[in-house]
Amino acid sequence: MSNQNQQAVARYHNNFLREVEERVEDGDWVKMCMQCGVCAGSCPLGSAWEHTPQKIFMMIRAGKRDEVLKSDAMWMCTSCYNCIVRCPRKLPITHIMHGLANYAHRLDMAPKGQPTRVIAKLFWDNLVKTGRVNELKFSLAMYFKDGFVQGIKNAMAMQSAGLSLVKAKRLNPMEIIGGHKCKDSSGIKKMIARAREIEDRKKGFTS
Amino acid sequence: MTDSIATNQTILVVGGGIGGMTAALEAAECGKQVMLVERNASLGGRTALLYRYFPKMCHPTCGLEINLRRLKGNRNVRVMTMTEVLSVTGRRGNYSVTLKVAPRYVNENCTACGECAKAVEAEIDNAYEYGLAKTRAAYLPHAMAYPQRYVIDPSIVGTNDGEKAKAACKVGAVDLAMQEETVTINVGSVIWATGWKPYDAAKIQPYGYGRFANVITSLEFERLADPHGPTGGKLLRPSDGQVAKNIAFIQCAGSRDENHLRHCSRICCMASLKQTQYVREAHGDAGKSTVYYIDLRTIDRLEDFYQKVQQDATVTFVKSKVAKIVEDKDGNPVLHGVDTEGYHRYATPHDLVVLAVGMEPEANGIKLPDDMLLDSSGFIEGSKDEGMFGAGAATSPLDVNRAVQSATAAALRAIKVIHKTATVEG
Amino acid sequence: MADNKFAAYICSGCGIGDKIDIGTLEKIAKKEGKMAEVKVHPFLCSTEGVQLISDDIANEAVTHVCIAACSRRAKTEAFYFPTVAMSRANLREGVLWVVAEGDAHDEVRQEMADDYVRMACAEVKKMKLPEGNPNHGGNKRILVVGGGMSGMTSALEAADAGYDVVIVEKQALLGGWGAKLWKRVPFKAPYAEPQDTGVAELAAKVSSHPRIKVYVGSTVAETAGAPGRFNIKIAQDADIVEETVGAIVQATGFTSYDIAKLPELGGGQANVTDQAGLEALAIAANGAAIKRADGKVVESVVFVQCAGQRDDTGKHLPYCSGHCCATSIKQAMYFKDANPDINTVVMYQDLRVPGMGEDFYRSAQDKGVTFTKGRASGVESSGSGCRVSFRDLILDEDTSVEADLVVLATGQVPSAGVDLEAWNPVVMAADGGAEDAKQKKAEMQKISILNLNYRQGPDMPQFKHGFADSHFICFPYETRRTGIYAAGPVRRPMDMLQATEDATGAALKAIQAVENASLGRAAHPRSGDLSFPTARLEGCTQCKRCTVECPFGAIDEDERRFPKFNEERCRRCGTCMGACPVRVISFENYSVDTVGSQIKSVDMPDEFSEKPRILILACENDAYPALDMTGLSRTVYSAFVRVIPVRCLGSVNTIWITDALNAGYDGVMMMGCKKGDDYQCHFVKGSELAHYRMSKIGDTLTQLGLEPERVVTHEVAITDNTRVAQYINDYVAQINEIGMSPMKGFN
Amino acid sequence: MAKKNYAFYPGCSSQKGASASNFVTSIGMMCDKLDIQLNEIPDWNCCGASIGYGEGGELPRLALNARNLALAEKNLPGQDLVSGCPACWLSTRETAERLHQHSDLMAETNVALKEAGLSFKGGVKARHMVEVLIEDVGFAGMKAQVVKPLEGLKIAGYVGCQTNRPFGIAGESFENPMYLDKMIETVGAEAVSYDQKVTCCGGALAFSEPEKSQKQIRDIVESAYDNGAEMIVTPCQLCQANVEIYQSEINKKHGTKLAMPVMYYSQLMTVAYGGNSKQAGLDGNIIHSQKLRDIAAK
Repeated sequence: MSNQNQQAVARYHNNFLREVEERVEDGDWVKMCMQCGVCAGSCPLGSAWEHTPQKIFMMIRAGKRDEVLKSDAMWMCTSCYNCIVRCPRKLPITHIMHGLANYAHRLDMAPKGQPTRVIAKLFWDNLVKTGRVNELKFSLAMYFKDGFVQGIKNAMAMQSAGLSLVKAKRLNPMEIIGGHKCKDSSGIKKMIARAREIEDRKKGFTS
Repeated sequence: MTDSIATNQTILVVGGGIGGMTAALEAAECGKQVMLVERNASLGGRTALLYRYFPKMCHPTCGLEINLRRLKGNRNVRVMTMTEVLSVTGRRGNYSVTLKVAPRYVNENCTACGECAKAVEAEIDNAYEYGLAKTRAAYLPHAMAYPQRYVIDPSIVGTNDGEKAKAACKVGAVDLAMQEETVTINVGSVIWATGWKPYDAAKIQPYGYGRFANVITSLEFERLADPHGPTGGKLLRPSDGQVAKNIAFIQCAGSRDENHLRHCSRICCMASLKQTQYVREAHGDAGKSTVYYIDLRTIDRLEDFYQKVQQDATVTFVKSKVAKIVEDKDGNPVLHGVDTEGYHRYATPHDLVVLAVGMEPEANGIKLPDDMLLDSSGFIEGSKDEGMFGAGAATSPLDVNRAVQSATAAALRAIKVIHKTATVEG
Repeated sequence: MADNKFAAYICSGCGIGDKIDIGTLEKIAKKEGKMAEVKVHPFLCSTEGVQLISDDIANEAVTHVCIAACSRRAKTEAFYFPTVAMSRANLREGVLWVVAEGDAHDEVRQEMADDYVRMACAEVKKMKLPEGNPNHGGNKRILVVGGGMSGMTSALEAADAGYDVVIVEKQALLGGWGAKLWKRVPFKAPYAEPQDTGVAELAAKVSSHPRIKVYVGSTVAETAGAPGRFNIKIAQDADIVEETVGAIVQATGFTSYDIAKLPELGGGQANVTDQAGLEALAIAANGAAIKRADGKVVESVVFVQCAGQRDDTGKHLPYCSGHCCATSIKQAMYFKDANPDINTVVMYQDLRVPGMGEDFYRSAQDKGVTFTKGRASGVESSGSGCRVSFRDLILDEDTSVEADLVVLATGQVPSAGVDLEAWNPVVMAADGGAEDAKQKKAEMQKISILNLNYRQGPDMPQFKHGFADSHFICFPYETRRTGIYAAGPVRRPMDMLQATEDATGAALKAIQAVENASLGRAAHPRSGDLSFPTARLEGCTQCKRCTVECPFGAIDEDERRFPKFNEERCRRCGTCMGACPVRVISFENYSVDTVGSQIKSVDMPDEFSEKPRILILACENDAYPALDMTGLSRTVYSAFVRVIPVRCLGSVNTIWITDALNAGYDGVMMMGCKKGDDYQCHFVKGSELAHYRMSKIGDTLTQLGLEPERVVTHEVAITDNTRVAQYINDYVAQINEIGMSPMKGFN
Repeated sequence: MAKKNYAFYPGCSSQKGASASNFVTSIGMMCDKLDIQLNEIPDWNCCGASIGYGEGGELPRLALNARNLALAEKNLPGQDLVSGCPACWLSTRETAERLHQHSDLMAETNVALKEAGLSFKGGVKARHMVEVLIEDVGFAGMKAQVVKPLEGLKIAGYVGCQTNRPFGIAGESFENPMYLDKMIETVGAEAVSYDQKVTCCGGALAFSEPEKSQKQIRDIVESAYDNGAEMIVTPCQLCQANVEIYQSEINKKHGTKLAMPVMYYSQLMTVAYGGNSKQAGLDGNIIHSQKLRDIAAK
């Protein structure tokens, strides 16, 4: 159990709903779900969901903390926003799923090596460095996320697509040595750090 | 014709559906003078277009017949059809109401012999069949229409067809020179029995009403099931005229949905359960009904009906708000969603989908006096001066039985206003 | 009284004159119908046509009018002559529009029209203009039984409308259940918070209203009489006070289903209560933290919905009480509003908050009430509280939840008095002298609410599950005891908003009843009908069929055991007339004679004519309109039938059938409304009685040497216009197969 | 006619040498013709995209987007922020709305912004390029510039997700938006109807869940084929990239022969407005449309 997870358990006892309401982005909407299931049926990757959003909401109410936070369901969100526009209770389901994923990641409860989780981290790290995303570095990082050998395989597998992008001038191999960046990248870094600090304080993270 | 037809001892009832007719008759049978105005060409409202009522599976026209007989035998009620309220001024006990009377182009001489309809060639959408069928431009609204008088559609006035209708009438009932009239009357109290309208199903985009021919509304399904309807009571689907045997019913189509109607429309669960029995009536054990629902709201003894339908092997219940409908190659609507009891994903094709559309106050489409008090969905709670009242489905999404109760109560509220006025004046 | 003068008016319009020889009709009306005046008009419903008739009534002293034109359902505004007796021969919908076109059918069409003129003339000759019941009471006070929310609302509404009211409440104070609530469910926008009940204010208004007389701690010891003249004995302590009223509203409410019957859900355990029990705790808390009976502050609570309701095992209540979901939501808010940290779970199967209740549901969710779709299987004590075991229907698992307090949402059990279905056999046995039955009868009578001294029992007949409801969707107040209206949860399970609405409606019906009674005319569904039944008692054999079969309990027995008609209770259906084996009961304008003479007036072709004659007795409420609409849609049916509308199949006296068969009719069709559980007969039992009576007619047929198929009964709905034509045509074919009646020519 | 000025937020994928670089190329001439002046927001940063949540959390993402809004507010006052990328637009608009609705978040965001020497007052509206075209130029205005109608070209308008939900284009439906079809018709081509118009391409999960995403893509492309389309056109950078790039992968795995060109609406418009292949960024496509090239070369 991570340190933060232990603290969270101590802080909220068994009131997982309260924990979600306070700590998860838009988590205070969870209680408004009426279990119609329209979100579950609206998700393009629905069949890949271990638990549907509506069921996750019910699990939260039932205090199934581990099952929820350890699930890879939320990581299946493609951010298509179908669930949001269809929800009859206007729950911001996409955001709640993102928030839950983020929270599970934060507590290090999310599944290890969950591909979207890994990529999300890579993406963020990439953007924080310069203020902008360097697609080549991001792609390479992705290919090598599962280790060097797998990375070569992944890169080979996508080689033709990659090469055609290079040919079409939509993937610049020169970006590896520099590429786009914001002028005020240090300001951005400080800004993000500050934002994170405020949020942590607000949500009661003590680390 | 102003003071002669109404006084501050008259009750004005707006709307001639089951609620309005009831309010008018109940007050009249207490000896009060009533003016009943209806926007359409005949009385009966939405119930006249239903095939059967739940839970008895009896026919709405049966009660309509009784009410019409009460009306025919009661001189206290004066009926004006094709009449709308333009404005209401004044206050409790003494209102001045301006009415707009649209021309029917047929006068009281009409004997409903039907010669005009035979003579006319032009056809118009039959509003009484929700546009599922056409009718001649000279028409009797429906078999039980009261007043039993034909209507000439304005579209043929000034045309050759109009003249043909006029020529065909042996009793001089066709009057193409009729003009819209505005009438102002004085009344003591107003009962708004303006009823409800089906929520516009096309706005519920994932269900594709309007895009997919085989997605229809529950009201259209009533017409399909009715032997007097466009298919002679056969459950034929619109896309190809094939018999629909495997039928899906989608609950809360617009209701309980903050993107559409906030409220629960109350009647739709029972209406769909009733309609599953139309499928049984048409196909016996070969029919198949699937009800997709969030909560089944069959309160009080209506629960008996639910329990009975649960015993019917042709009916299946799926606790799910359907996410979306797509159409397959054969024009079958395919329903996508998740059964939330447990977790079962489905993609189920049906022959026909019936959307149990929600009830929206009809008054959302008309201008009510500023004095009226409405709830968040536009249903009428009353008026600030307590001289005007809602009745029936104008006050809340109500089934027929409750609408009649509400209308009966409204009649008494209006009578109290009249009595108070009389006492003060006398 | 001036002499009767009969006149017939024949319309040749709408194409009648084109297809039917009007001259023949005129002759028939004059010669056979013996009409003093016969006039033909090309457009009888026109202003001039109507004037012609009015003038004759005014100037020529015409007292009886026979109109041969369109259906009696058409052109009613034009043909409105309230000062004369009137019959209508249906030449348009009944002949012109239903007989096949073409010369080949000219003869049968003419014969059909001829007969309808004969019949209308015969009928009107036997009719009298109804003058209204002269023996009516004129009391316009209203008795309200029950001083709860419904009763007080009825009383106040009626009193505010200018009617005097007597209200009788069993308890020492007005208020009923409403007074035992901490708050009520919201009844107007924004439907978000529990509201004050308003019961105290209402009770104060009722108590101080100049038109309302309040009897608390009182019950109704006896109700005698009829609308407009009810005599009520009110028992107050040991005293009996008498009041006279014109109509009654029964708003006697409900009791809560006994949780002791629900041991499996913890009924009887200390920390398990029902919704009423929770209200008591909330009142005791007065807005502060709610405490259990043992004084512990409740920190977690579970509401178990549908406790002992929606039960399909036969053990508990099968129905849904409708209000309980919203009530539990309200009660959960008691806790949340006092302390948002209290864990409140509403365990439901279907959350039933129709209409604007959805907003109330949302509001509760917003306050943090947890809604769990689950089915409770058991409640047992655990630690200092309870454990509720349940099936979580969403998470698809058996699980449990702990709570300091469990609230069972039990149902409403109506306080409707004696169940007449159970009562009648006991009375029969008691009348037969059985001692145990006599004792049981006395025992049963103790729970009676109204103590009606009616022949048919002391309370209103109950509908389903013991509620005093109406069977009619379109007519919720159509009870089976005229002038007595149920309101509130005694009529149907309902919430307070519905109950007050219902009570207002019932008050109106009571007002209507006293107004109608004071004019000596009928209440619903033959509203305004001035005819009423009379009996020639000298011919009566005291068989009691009329008193037993009257669906409305209108007929008692007098000291000499003759039927005693209470006209104000009567709905004018004629069931008594149909029941009477010696045919002594009749109405002025509807009698054994008015119909019998029509039957006999028909010209009967001989056996070899190949023209069968079939009599149709059609219920005027549904079958007759269906036949009219058959005409309107120009659906063809056989011209061999002769249709007579009847008030109800229950009014059909078997003499009409035997008369018809004796007269040589080849078959008789009876068309009435659906019977059984979902009966559509407006007079409740008419259709069923007719079927029963016809099942007995087989013997008569055998005696006459006739086939049983000569008399058939159909259930016909008002929408059956196509089917009814099919029935007719099929039956004519069947009769042709059986052959003509051998009875022809014997009369 | 006076040019309409907008604060332009190109987004990471529209940078030179990035996956949507040809989009930026293609809008140049289109904007010229329609008197749209795009003024790039100085030193703009990444929006966090739809996948930023995993690590980023709420306030850091709001701060990122608020920084762009603040830069626009400061440097290009009075101009609407316009992005061609739905993800950028969506993140920015979501941020603007959330900050507008929640004053506490606005205050906290400004504390963070201060670290980057900025503040945001909330005075900038975030719009999508398509909104500008439809609302500020109008279909008639778009049509007026057409000199080479793309006659005979059958196109499946693929709206995808984020231009469409949760905000979408005003007046359009989520399930069957019509504006893209109208734009296709505006440039003289034919819009085919097919049932995958708003299907998700898998979005960012194209990387992490390739199998699942490629199923989505295959459905979209095959449905376009089945309904007679010769080309897919989209307003979305990620849709364009995913649907175009992965066709070869799908072919390899499933033996299909998908080769459906996937274009931006702006490429069509540039060609229709008389632009050449280069101006329309056609060389930036991996799967080429010979028909479109031929028209451009005419």
